[in-house]
Amino acid sequence: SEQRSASTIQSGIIYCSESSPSSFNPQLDTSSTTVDASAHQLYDRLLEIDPTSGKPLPGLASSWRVSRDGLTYSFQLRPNITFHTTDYFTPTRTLNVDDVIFSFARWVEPSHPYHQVNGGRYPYFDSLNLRENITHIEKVNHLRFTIRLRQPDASFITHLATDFSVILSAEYAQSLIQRGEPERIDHYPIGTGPYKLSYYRKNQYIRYIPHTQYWGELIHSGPLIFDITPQSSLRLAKLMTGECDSIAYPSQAEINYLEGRDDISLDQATGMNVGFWAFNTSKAPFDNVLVREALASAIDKTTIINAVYFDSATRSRSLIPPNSWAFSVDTPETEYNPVRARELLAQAGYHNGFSMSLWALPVVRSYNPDAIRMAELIRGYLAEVGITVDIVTSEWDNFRAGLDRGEHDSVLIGWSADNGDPDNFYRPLLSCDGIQSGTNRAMFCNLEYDKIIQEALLTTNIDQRKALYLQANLLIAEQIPLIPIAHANRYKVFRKGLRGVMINPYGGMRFGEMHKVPSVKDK
Amino acid sequence: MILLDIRNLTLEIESNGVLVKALDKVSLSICEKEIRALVGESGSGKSLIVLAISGALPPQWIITADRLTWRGQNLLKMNTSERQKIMRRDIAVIFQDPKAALDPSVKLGEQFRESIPDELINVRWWWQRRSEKNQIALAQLTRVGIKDVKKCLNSYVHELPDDVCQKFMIAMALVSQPTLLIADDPTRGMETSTKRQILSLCKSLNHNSDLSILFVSHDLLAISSIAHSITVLYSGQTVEDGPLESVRRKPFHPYSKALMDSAPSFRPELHPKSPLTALKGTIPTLQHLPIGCRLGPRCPRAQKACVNTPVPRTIHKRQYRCHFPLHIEAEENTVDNNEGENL
Amino acid sequence: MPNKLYNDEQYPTPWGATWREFKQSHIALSGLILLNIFILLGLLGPLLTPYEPYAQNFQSLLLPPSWQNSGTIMHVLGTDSVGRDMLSRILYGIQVTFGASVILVLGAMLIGVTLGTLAGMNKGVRSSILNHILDVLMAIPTLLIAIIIVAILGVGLSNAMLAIGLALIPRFVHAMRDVVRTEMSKNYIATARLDGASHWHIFYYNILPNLVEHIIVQATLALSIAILDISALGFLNLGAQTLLPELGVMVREGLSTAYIAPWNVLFPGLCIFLLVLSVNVVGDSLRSAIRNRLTH
Amino acid sequence: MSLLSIRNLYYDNAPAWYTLNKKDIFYLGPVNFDVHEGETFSIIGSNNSGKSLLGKLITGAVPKSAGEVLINGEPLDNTNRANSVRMVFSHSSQSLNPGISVGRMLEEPLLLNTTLSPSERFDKIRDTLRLVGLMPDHYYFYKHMLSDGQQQRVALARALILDPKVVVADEPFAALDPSVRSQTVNLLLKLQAELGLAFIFISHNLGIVRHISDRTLVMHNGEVVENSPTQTLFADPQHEASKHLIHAHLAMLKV
Amino acid sequence: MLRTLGRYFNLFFITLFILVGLSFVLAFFFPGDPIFNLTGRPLEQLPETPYTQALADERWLVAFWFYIQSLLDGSWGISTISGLDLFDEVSTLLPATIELSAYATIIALFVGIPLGFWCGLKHHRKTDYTFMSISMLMSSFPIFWLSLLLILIVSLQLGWLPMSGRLSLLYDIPHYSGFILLDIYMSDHPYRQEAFVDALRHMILPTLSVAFLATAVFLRTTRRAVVDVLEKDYIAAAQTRGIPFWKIFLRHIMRNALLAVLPLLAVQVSTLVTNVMIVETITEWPGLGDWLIQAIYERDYTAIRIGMLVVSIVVVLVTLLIECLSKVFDPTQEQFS
Ligand SMILES: Nc1ncnc2c1ncn2[C@@H]1O[C@H](COP(=O)(O)OP(=O)(O)OP(=O)(O)O)[C@@H](O)[C@H]1O
Ligand SMILES: Nc1ncnc2c1ncn2[C@@H]1O[C@H](COP(=O)(O)OP(=O)(O)OP(=O)(O)O)[C@@H](O)[C@H]1O
Ligand SMILES: [Mg+2]
Ligand SMILES: [Mg+2]
Repeated sequence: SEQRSASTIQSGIIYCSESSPSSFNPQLDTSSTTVDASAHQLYDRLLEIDPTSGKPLPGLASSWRVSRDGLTYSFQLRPNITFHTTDYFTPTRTLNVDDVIFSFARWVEPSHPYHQVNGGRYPYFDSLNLRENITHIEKVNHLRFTIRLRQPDASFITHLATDFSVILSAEYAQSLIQRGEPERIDHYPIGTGPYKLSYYRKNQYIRYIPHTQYWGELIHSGPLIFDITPQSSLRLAKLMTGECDSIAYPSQAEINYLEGRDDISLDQATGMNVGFWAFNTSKAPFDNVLVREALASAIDKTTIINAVYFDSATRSRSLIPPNSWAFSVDTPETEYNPVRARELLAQAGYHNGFSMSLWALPVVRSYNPDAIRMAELIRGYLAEVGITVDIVTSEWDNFRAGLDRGEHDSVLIGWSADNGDPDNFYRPLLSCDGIQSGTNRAMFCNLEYDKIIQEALLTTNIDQRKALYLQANLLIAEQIPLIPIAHANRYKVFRKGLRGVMINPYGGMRFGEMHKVPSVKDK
Repeated sequence: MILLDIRNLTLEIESNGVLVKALDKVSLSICEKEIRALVGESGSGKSLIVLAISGALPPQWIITADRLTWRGQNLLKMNTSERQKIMRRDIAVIFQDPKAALDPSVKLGEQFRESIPDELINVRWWWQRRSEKNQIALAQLTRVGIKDVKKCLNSYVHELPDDVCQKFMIAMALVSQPTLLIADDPTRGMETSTKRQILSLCKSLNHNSDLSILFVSHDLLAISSIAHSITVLYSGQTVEDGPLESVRRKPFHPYSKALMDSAPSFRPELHPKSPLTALKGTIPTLQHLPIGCRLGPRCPRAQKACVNTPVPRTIHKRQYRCHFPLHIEAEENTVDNNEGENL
Repeated sequence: MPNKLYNDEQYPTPWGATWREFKQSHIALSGLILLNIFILLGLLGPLLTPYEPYAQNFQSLLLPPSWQNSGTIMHVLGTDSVGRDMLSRILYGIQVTFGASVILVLGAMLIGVTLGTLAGMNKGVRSSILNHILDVLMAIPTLLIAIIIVAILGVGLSNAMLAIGLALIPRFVHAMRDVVRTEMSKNYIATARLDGASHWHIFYYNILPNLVEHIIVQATLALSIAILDISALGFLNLGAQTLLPELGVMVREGLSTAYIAPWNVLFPGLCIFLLVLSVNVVGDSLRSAIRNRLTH
Repeated sequence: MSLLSIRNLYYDNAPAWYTLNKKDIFYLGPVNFDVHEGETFSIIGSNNSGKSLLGKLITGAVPKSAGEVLINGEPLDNTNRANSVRMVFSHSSQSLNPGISVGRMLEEPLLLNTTLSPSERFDKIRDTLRLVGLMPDHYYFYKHMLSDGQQQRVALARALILDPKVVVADEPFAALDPSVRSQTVNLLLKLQAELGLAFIFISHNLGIVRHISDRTLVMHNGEVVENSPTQTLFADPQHEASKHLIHAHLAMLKV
Repeated sequence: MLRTLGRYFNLFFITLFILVGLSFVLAFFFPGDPIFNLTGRPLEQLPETPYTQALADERWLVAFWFYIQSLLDGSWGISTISGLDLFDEVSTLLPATIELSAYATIIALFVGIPLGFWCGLKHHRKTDYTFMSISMLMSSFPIFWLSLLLILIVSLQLGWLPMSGRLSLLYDIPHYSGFILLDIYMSDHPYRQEAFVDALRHMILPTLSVAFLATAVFLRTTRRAVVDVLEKDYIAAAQTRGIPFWKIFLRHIMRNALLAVLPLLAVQVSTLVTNVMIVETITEWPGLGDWLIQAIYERDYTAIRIGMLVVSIVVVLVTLLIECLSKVFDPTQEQFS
């Protein structure tokens, strides 16, 4: 029995994540923390994306069909899919169309009783303006339904497969309404995913236990634990001592170090992300293109990338990484040229420079492992052209609130793609709608730009779309609302005993496929 | 028979990196049934002698002696337990500052019981011991004249006035029925009547129970009323030693003379308010001991020879250490007295 | 002639006696020398540093100390993750950490000694209430006070200093109150009072000379606490902020590269350790010197 | 006319109703006596009879509960106290401040009670040091450099420096050994003869009391039980308590 | 003695009152709406109770009265960030902190004090000097650096011990008392034994870091006290009475030295708690310290208010307890100063 007990307890997986999720519903929050903690663990989507080819695969929907005009999508659900049974909810029925309709209606219909629950903001959908495009969702029978769009959207299917389009339980929502506690829906989640929530202590850990009636394949039988460890160095240390099986966001500086260890595996791929320096174009003097260009030519991106990413990133020319189909090498870049920077500043009327605030992301994100260090480097460069920089960094929630209020002069932040579509970069980051949804940190609103990216959505012709995105790139290079810096590689770092780890360039962690083989060394 | 015999006891203390002789060849002996007084100025080393005898000196001090024996047994060569045995049964010590010599955190009764040797109580069972010991304590304390004995036994040191503590210490010292009592200034600050009571107690114990006493004091009056013999100490050196009466009448050493003269009670002929005889100056500090005879710089009879330490000389059971003693018309005393006085 | 006894001898003042005792111990002297070195470095640090503490050298990131294979003599103690010279930062760090500690201890001392003296010199209800409140305050951990102050005023070195100062004041008060109280019961104070001396005069003329040593001993104790606390708050990100080269902050910053570049954690920490050690040694030796002086 | 008169002096330390910490209660008084110029007035009595307390009451170190202390017929208060009645405390290890030099110690009463210039003060201090048999050099000495006898002299110098009329000395010789004690006694006698000082002398040493004092007061349990010329007292004590003390003293002498 | 106890009892309540008052007042000093800082919710979302009524009407004295009541019945408000009930939070976290401090203190007491006695008895010998130097070095360590070094060496380099947490998260031990060893013992978890060993292994590093410094301090204070006692006349006097040394040691030396050490230990409580809080953040020990520091990072003012109140009450309680004990046991200190 010794043997048995040891192996069962050791088969639990501990993942060291970087911070506490704000809720367990990815509809509400695009931050990777929330997504990692919920999207693939607790929930399923109608469709999934093949991580290698980027093509949609069946999920909860076993099949689907698009009408010829590209306006009607019909789906067939898998039968007998069970929801989680937990201490706080026992489902009486399996998944049906009501659940899907509820999950969509929550963010589509502003009058829905759940729409305002827990904030009423659905950043992913809001930034894409998807709500406007869906006219209605129609139940055909309890496993079949159709969605009608207002105008064709080439990326719609991919949106349904993103981490955010999760399917919640309508029955649970109903019972919560009856108990008068609708806000619990996002904190005590019920889904159909491979794991169900067992316990969550903010800032400490999340414990999931396997959903034994999971419809898919469930290899792993032990608990899954998210050990919330904000300090990157501590996560690394825990990985080395074996207290974590896998960690989130290894600091880039540590990657080299990890490569030398034989008990740790390291997988890497270019990430679908971009780290950038955005200027608040709604504020003087950053509303002046000359100033922005001066700032762009004042910094040496190469050095910065070396210092912050340690060769584990690709220098970026535009918003999208080279592994996207929309990438084009023709995009021009501003060169490092401090002399020109001074001239430009002089032209703009700032002979003696000025002082500005530089907000540095306080947390580690895949696109920027150490924004503070980056900020310090930038401060060094800007000092040389006579600009005084005040680095601002505060706790993440405050930080974001400040950004939302537009208090920053400039900010070091970035974006991780939620799906493979280039629109997922261009629209949230720089469109006028993005200002509202809090993803456009440059506060950039350019009608021409919006027109270009809108046009790119209306066609499904790849070449046509690519040309349009190049046009957008040129516009960005000219206006410089932000300076794209790097596309960081995505790493999966895990102890050798962990199997089934896959890098999903588009989204969060998936533990459903992982399992653990206790190695000799671990014992 | 000689109980305690000290010959040439020297004690070296390290002071600011140099060794100084706090006691320099001190000799002293106490016979059975003898009450010996040890007098000397403050700082002359009386308490150090007491400590040396009782073995309570700090370990880093260097103690050497030709002889330091108790009934012929060498105290310096003994190991701790043997010495402890002697201290427990034969020698009792009263320290100078009674309050400091009592543990502040233990009730006096307990401390008293603790110092009653087990041999003294003959009860069958151990649980009877406590009450037996209490009986003994009550009796002893009453004997030294403590009024509220029960309260005293139940108090802590800080709750009692000085004089009660002093009496308590005396009672505690006497309880082990010692052969020798060493009392360091037991009557300091006591009112005359109490002092007298204590002295007569000592005297009667000396008479009836053959208690020998080493009585260390400044109080010449008390000494003269009790002691048989006297040792005079000056700055770590014994200057004179002998039977009390004869020393008092005819001190050989100039210092002894000054000492005897300083007590107005001894000199009924002295007119009230007339000046008392006194030596000039003060006792040197340990760091500035003069070489040779340590009285030298203050001595009215000092001469060149005094830079050599005088050897002890014995006449009629009396010993002195002086190159130019008083009252001795010795032929070797070649120096004119007048010259000495002018110095 | 007899009164000339002392004239050829130089008798030390109470201070001199303390110093004489103090310098007998080699450990004490080495502690003092080390402390003096730190004081010198704190004062002259900026003149000695080979680089600006903020100067980033992008060509040499995370250089190991010079004695390691890949280190260079240009950066004796190596560089940190943005290429700042470790040695320069530590020299500045001494100035910041040590300087801030000294300033805050001086401030706390001034207030604490004043209050303590008042408490010690006044008997009765007033002082006993003051005493109890202060005793309770003393029991509240520094970190807690710092947290409250940070919550109210925000982070920053000066707020951390304020917090630690607040936590230190009761210590001074406590110590001074006890000393002053024993002093006040001495006969010579009664004599002075009979001469018509005012409270202030008694304090200044009679008590203060006996207090100075206690104050210094307390100050060394407080100084080591202050250094530890300032750096701890810096480390916890509740005190000095990232950009200030404060030693605790440097340890925190080094932490992110602790496994690749351990010297980034080791050296600032070692520096705090030595700083505290030297203060402790000096304080402790001073205490035993005073004690020995009194017994000799 | 008497120099110092004590009239119906009372003391009690019965605690107020609100103090929780009840101390032992001690009553003293009534005390009445007069001290004349050039006179030595001794106070004797058993332990805890209140001698030291009386001394403190006279000098004002402890506030009295009732009664009057008159100096030359005027009540003693803060304005005239320092110049007329001075106290030498008994326990010598606490009577000098270890932290300041002898000079500063002696300067303090001058600073507080006179308007002398610094150089005048210095002269005065030097003279007083000489008066008590010390050297001017002792100005720079600290307490720990002085022997017991010298310390006692400094304490005396401090008492004398303001040219007082009365000095209250509480067991000034208790810590001194015989030969130094003689020196100090001689000094006191000399000063009294030269300056016409009145001494109030508290002691257990009846030998000295008998030798130096003109009148003696016997205290018992806080009360004055006898007050008569010294010789009369020693020849024929009246009260039980005085008999007790004096007979004990004489008995020791007889042996 | 009863009087001393009574006085301390009173003192404790007065202190408690002051601290509660302070925590109430703090809500006004903290940024933001005082009502929000007190309850964790904006006024509109609060249920209608006399307390909220008083708050709404800004009758602060009345509100303070209700505030005390609410503290007493455990409705301490909710955390502004996590929305969790503060009473529940504190009652799960406090035991962890107490556990860590208690074990560290016990180690320090059982190592520091006997060693202190030993050094004191052997003072001015070689062993004494060695221990004194070592303890001087030990007591100069900044706690956070020490803790980091231990982790770097023991956990990372040598891999002997886990570096963080209280128990491997794989063990799902239900929460009864909050004291992990007790909880494991009480649970019917199938891997109870392994969990127990695991908990012990987790405990070693943080406990040692805290105990390291405390031991050094205890050693030094004890040694000092012993040396002081040894120099006292009454020890020499007892020796000359021929009492065997072990009796003197037990009855006189130990007693007086401990009495002298006890009040000094009271002063150490707050240092100990500070150290525990720092170690908690470094080793992720899920205690109040870690939580409070997290709260300050997140500006969770309700949590700070309650955390500060709880920690200071615990510390003051312990300090007063020790002081009271030392007053009760030390006859010379019977007066209330
Ligand atoms: N612990 C000590 N360290 C250094 N010197 C000491 C110590 N104890 C005593 N002495 C010195 O030894 C000398 C003799 O002191 P001792 O106490 O024996 O004098 P005493 O004759 O007993 O005086 P008293 O009559 O005042 O009691 C003094 O000069 C004193 O300074
Ligand atoms: N402020 C005070 N100063 C001195 N004694 C006080 C004071 N208040 C109360 N007393 C009490 O007065 C009583 C008499 O003490 P005092 O010192 O005067 O006696 P004494 O006659 O000098 O005794 P001794 O001969 O032992 O010196 C003591 O019980 C003491 O507690
Ligand atoms: Mg002595
Ligand atoms: Mg008295």
